Amino acid sequence: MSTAFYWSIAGTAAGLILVGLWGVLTRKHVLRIALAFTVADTGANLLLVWSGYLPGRTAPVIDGSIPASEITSAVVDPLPQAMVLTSIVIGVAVAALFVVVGVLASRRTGSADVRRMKELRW
Amino acid sequence: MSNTFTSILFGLLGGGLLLAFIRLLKGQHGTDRAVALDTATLISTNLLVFIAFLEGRSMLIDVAMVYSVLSFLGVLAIARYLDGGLR
Amino acid sequence: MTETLMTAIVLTLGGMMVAAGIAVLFVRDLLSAIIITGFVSLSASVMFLLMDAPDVAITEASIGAVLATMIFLWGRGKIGDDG
Amino acid sequence: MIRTLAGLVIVLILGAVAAAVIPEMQMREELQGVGYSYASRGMDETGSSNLVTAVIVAYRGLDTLGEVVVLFCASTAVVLMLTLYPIGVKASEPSRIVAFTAKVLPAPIMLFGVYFIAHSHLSPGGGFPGGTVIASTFLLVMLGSSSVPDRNGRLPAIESLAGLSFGLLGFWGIMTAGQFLNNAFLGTGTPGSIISGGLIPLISIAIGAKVASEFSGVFKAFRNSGGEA
Repeated sequence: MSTAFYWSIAGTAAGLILVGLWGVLTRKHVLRIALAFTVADTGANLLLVWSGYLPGRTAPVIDGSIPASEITSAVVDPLPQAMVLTSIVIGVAVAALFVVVGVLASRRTGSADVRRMKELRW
Repeated sequence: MSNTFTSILFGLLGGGLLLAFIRLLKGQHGTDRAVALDTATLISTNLLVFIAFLEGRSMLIDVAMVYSVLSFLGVLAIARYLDGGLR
Repeated sequence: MTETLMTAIVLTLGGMMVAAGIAVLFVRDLLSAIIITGFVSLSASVMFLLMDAPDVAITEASIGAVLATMIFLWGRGKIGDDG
Repeated sequence: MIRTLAGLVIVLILGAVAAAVIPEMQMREELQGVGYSYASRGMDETGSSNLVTAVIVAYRGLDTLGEVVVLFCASTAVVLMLTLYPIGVKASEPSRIVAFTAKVLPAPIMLFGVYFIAHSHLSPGGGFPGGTVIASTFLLVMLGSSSVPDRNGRLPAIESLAGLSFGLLGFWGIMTAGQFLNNAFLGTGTPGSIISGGLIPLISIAIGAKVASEFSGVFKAFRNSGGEA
């Protein structure tokens, strides 16, 4: 039963990554692309946390409810959670940079359409 | 007894969340969607407390507390935006 | 019993998240797209708690509910809906 | 149309790759490798009940320092661009509900943030969530006013002081225990009490101040980017 729980989380994460990638590839409005990027970011974070999840265990915070001798058989992997915690904060900083660059470029070209931002091409 | 209780609780929470989500997708105007988001966050706060209850760890209630306060703040930001400020 | 409930919660939330992710791309109004992105990230917070990651859930809730929404609202106020 | 179809084809190919790769990650039953080592020794070595905070601050403290530098670069770029190319703002007067909320609510929310930072080694939370919660407090204050008081220099001062203290606390470990960001030299205390975990609460305070001041600086730049209308 817990396998269905386990794999449906992975399916959600992969679905979010693919949807966000599709949006980044096909949309035209700068902010719409930034929103799709945020959705893909959320999916990537979900997939990372999922990779450290062990079914039937509890959160890696040790209080009275976990006996000190059985920690290694009671908690999930703390390492992916620590990585994702920093990744989320970086993600929103990158999104802010994305939005500011998009706003400045669209004010220069007079349109929010990315196909008209020829100065940003390389 | 306990099983019936949790099943009914989950049925109510999931049904409410689904209804709010349908309004979030269908809503004609931005205000409809903002109200739907507010409802959905309110129900998800209850869902978080429910999960903490199922796991049996009171520590997880911290998440529900900060979620409720900050979701109100986010809806307030959207409302201030709809009001015409912040341009 | 508990596992059945958890699976049902995850299936509901996951379906809603992917549907909302598609709706972000196709909804006409940009303000609605921003609000729906907020919904995606708040459901992600619930899902992080289901995976026993309370720290990540708190961070995602505070970022997704307030900071990211505010940044995108600012950007929409400067650009507008065209294009 | 061509773009949509081409994007769909690329995404479908990548989806096929994901469907082939992800099931290879088989469900684990036991902790392995680094995760096992952190879980088995983490509480004794660092004195922190929250293993995630122990990994972020103590075991991978150097990575966190680099991550804070990345955050600093991003927020500096935002502030710099908005200063060089001013956009102009016009904020209206807030309604009575928003103005009242912005007077009453900041103190409790700030208390939440301080609680998350101060209890980073005991309960879920830590420097990053606490910092973002405090930054949203500043955002609430900005929402409730039509103009932001412009006290130059205070926010960057807090930001650089926090970054500097992170580095200095790391070097303190080199001086006394011969290891960068060694946190055991202060004594780890009893896990579960508020004074425990050695250096972890101090570094959490530094990270929280850094994150909070950086995001507040970004929002202040959003609000105060000068120029005509």
